[in-house]
Amino acid sequence: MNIEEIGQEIVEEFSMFDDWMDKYNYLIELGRDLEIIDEKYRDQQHLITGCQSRVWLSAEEKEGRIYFKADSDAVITKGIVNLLIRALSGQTAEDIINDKLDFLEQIGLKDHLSPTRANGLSSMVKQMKLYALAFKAKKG
Amino acid sequence: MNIEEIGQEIVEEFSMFDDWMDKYNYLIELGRDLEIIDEKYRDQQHLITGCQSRVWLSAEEKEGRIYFKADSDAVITKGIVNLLIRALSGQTAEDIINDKLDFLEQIGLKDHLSPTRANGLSSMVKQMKLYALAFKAKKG
Amino acid sequence: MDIQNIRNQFPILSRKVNNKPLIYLDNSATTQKPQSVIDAVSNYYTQINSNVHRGVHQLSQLATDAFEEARKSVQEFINAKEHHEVIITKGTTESINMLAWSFGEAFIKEGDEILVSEMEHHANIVPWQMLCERKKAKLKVIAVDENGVLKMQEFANLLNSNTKIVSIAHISNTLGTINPIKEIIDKAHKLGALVHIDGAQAVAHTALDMQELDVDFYSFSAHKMYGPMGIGIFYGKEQLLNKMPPYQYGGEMIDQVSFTKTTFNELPYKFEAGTPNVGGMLGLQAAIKFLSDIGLDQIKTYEDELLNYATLELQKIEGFRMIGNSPHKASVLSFLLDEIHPFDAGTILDQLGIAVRTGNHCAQPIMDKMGIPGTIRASLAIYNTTEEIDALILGIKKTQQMFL
Amino acid sequence: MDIQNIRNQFPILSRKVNNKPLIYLDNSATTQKPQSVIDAVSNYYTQINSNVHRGVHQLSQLATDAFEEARKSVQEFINAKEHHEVIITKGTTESINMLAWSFGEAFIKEGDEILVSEMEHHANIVPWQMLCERKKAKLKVIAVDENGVLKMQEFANLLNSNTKIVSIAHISNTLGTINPIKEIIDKAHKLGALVHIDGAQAVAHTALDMQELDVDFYSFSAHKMYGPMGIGIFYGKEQLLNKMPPYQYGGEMIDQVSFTKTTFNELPYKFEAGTPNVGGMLGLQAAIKFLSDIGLDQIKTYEDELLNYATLELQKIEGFRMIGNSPHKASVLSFLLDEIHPFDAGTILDQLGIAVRTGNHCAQPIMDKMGIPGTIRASLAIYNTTEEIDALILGIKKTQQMFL
Ligand SMILES: Cc1ncc(COP(=O)(O)O)c(C=O)c1O
Ligand SMILES: Cc1ncc(COP(=O)(O)O)c(C=O)c1O
Repeated sequence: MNIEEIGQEIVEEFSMFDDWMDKYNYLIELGRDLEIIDEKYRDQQHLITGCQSRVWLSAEEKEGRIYFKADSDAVITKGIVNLLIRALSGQTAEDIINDKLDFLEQIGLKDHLSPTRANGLSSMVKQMKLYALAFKAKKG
Repeated sequence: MNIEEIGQEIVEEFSMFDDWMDKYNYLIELGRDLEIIDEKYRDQQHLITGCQSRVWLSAEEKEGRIYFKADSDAVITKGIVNLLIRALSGQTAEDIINDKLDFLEQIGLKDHLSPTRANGLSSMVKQMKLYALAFKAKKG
Repeated sequence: MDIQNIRNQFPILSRKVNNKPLIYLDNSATTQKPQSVIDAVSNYYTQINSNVHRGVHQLSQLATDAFEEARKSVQEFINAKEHHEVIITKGTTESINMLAWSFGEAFIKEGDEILVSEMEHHANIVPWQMLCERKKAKLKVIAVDENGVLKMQEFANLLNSNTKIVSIAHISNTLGTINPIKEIIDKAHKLGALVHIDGAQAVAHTALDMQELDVDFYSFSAHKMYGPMGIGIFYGKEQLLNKMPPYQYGGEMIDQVSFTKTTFNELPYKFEAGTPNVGGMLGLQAAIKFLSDIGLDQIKTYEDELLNYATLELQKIEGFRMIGNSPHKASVLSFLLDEIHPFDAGTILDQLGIAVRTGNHCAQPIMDKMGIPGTIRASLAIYNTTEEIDALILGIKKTQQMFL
Repeated sequence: MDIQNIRNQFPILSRKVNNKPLIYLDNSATTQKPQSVIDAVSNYYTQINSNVHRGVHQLSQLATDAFEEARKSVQEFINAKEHHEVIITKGTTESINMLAWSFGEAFIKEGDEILVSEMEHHANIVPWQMLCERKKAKLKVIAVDENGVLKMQEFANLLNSNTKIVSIAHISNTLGTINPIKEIIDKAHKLGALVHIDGAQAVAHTALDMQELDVDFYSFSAHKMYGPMGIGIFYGKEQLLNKMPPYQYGGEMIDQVSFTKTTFNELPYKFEAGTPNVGGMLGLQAAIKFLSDIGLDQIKTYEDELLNYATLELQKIEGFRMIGNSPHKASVLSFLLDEIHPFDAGTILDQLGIAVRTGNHCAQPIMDKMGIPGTIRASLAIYNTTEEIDALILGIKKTQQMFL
């Protein structure tokens, strides 16, 4: 599936919740389910700085696709990280660079990605796109 | 005449004017009539600082009474200086220290004595009272 | 005290966030503003706006008189001896930076010592650190015990004839601790050290008396006492300020300028470079009137009751851990919930309309000392109610349910 | 352009002073504020007031977003490349003090030279004087001719490889001279010197483009461009700002603090210590919208017409002497009347409801150079009219009658 299709899938999942509690409960669940990042990546180098909830991010490229792993010390942040990874991990550099992550707006989480949020997610997305740019540059 | 009596006299003089133009014309006249200060007092030491229109002030004591001379580079300031000298010069230290210069309020010039005015008059009055205090201390 | 009447004066308190009525418990960060403060600022711009000082025309006179009257309101409010001991800044942070720089230039030399405490806000740490670096002086740190109380014995041990200044928060923004500043001032003075008090968290909660305290310098921000942002006060004793060089240059602070020699104006202007924030200052004056009309003693009594109620009730919650348990505390409730990350808790409380602050509250050293990355902080103001505390408690329980 | 419609937006313009309709000609000191600016400030306090940055709750998010949006409005308004090149200060004076200190720490050493001009405001002289004293650098002064025009040949002569920075007013607040800043910037850059422009008097009158100018630093105040007091901008090129140390310490400008090591946040926060003036910043944003809605080019055209009309008519008055006759001039009319002291003239004009400024306009060196103690200054804004110029002329004649 491409990013947009995954996004649609996520939007459908979230359409089941009619109140914010259910939505956040689901995010918490997603946060707990987030694949544990390799301990070696939980270091200063992979830390997205300047935020209240810390986010670590690692990336690698395999056969033209980029695979991300990430972690955070806050569960809700991890939940959103989970969604971002589900959408972006395993996609091509091109797609990652260009995607606008519209699905976040549709499920009412766009706010969490605002650059002024203290959760580090916007810096994480920026970092993901930078990785994609870097991999693309290396290839090209 | 004591300060209060002179003040009353001044208030009567000003009661003749029904508009501000006449009043200021009179002040300008008073400014021009101000007895010229001795050139030797127009120096840094006798200058009241921090104002737009500069004011110079000298004082001397004779037989228990204090005599002021003053000058300014602005004519309206000189006019008001003239009134102040008329009221305060030749009075006793005691009276100078205690007088509230109420007549200025009655002739609508109180504003010009506000400490935030740029004309230096409020500093001049303060300085006059300081002289009076000093002479009194010397005597006492 | 008629709290509903007080609440009605604050237009923002009737708004909703996330479809819930706003419960604003982030007052240590900034307080909300009563209508009278908002109006003081707009009336200024509607009626007498002008640049102050040296202006001959009437608007300038009106603005200058109003501005200087407002300075006198501050003087009276903190019982300073002279109105020119009240220096207008843009906030506590600028006040402390000004002090550290100017005091440093006048009084600090190699080997001198400066005392701060472990519980200080960054704004009362870093300017001193930088000063010490610049002048090769030493920054000494008074430790805090596990309850968040200043170790007064350690203070006494650190204080010596090399100590030039002690700079301590009146009230900690993280722990709520009220420090024994009178005792600190007296002890410091005995050894010839001066004292600066960071009053950012005190000024809305407790009556101040500069002369009785005999404090040398005191700083605070208008925006934490129901006044506007962008305005603050730096109080200093006249004879000290007279010995200190200006911090910024330009405008009213100058007496004479030529390219060969420049001389400076007298107090308070010496420390007020540039066009001052007249509107902000009139807002601060209105805030002072708001506080004085209720009465600082009344405010303290009410807020103490609220704090005691909240402390008692919160501590009944399983998994609740209070950070800061000084017996002398003011309107700050810093806490942790089980293993829940403060950011997560804050996010859920926000969904419930409850505004708390989470994080290190610009006081990282005390967080490090306590071995925690941050806290959830509910901080109270005069318009908060026991009902709001109850809502906070419910919110906390809901939060815990969601994460456990 | 419908000036009446513009005037109607300014509530203060319908007031009287001394029982006469206010004719406000003191715009170089500070401009009046349109209702939209006054409202932007009060709406902020009524609706979203909160401390910005790192807050999890919704008000803090709304305030932060609005604050950062306002920064972007400034970026767009001056066409800066990056929004983090826009540093928020309390005004021009603070901007220049910040620059002089921080640039000085990073780039100035003994023997270096700094260039300013004779027509500068004190705020653009004294910070450099003090820097030169501190670092044993040299302050060189570009002279001005009898018309108030910068001697460009002298500028070229003074400029050399020791020149580290040139700091010049875009528009003189005393003479109205518009300096050829593009030429100055290009010439300075050729010799490796950087350029700061004091834009306090330019920003309300002429369109700005940081990238086209290729200027290194630019400063201005909100209150001189229809915005509130207590807020200003310091623009700097990213790669330069990155090399410069912070000026004040505390709050958002800090990344990590411990008593052994402190690190600083990135741009723009590195230069923004303490709680920022969010309300003021939203007021500035509204002022920018006010200016942009009319259009800077329209404004310039209108104000130029007004200036030309005033210049022509005023010079017909016997005994009138214009101070500042540059062929490139903006909306400032500085003058003397016969031997009348400016203070006397200002007092009489004030009685007529006409607000002008008198004195040395914080630019004593140029007054000394011209051999005068001060001037009477009428400075124009977008809401002034030819009728007001006519009233000024009548007022001047009445004044002359009274003193002659
Ligand atoms: C104890 C303390 N000191 C200093 C400050 C800094 O105040 P401001 O940000 O208003 O400059 C604060 C506010 O956060 C504080 O709580
Ligand atoms: C040319 C110039 N520079 C600097 C300033 C200082 O501006 P502010 O007082 O807003 O800091 C002014 C204002 O008087 C000015 O006209």
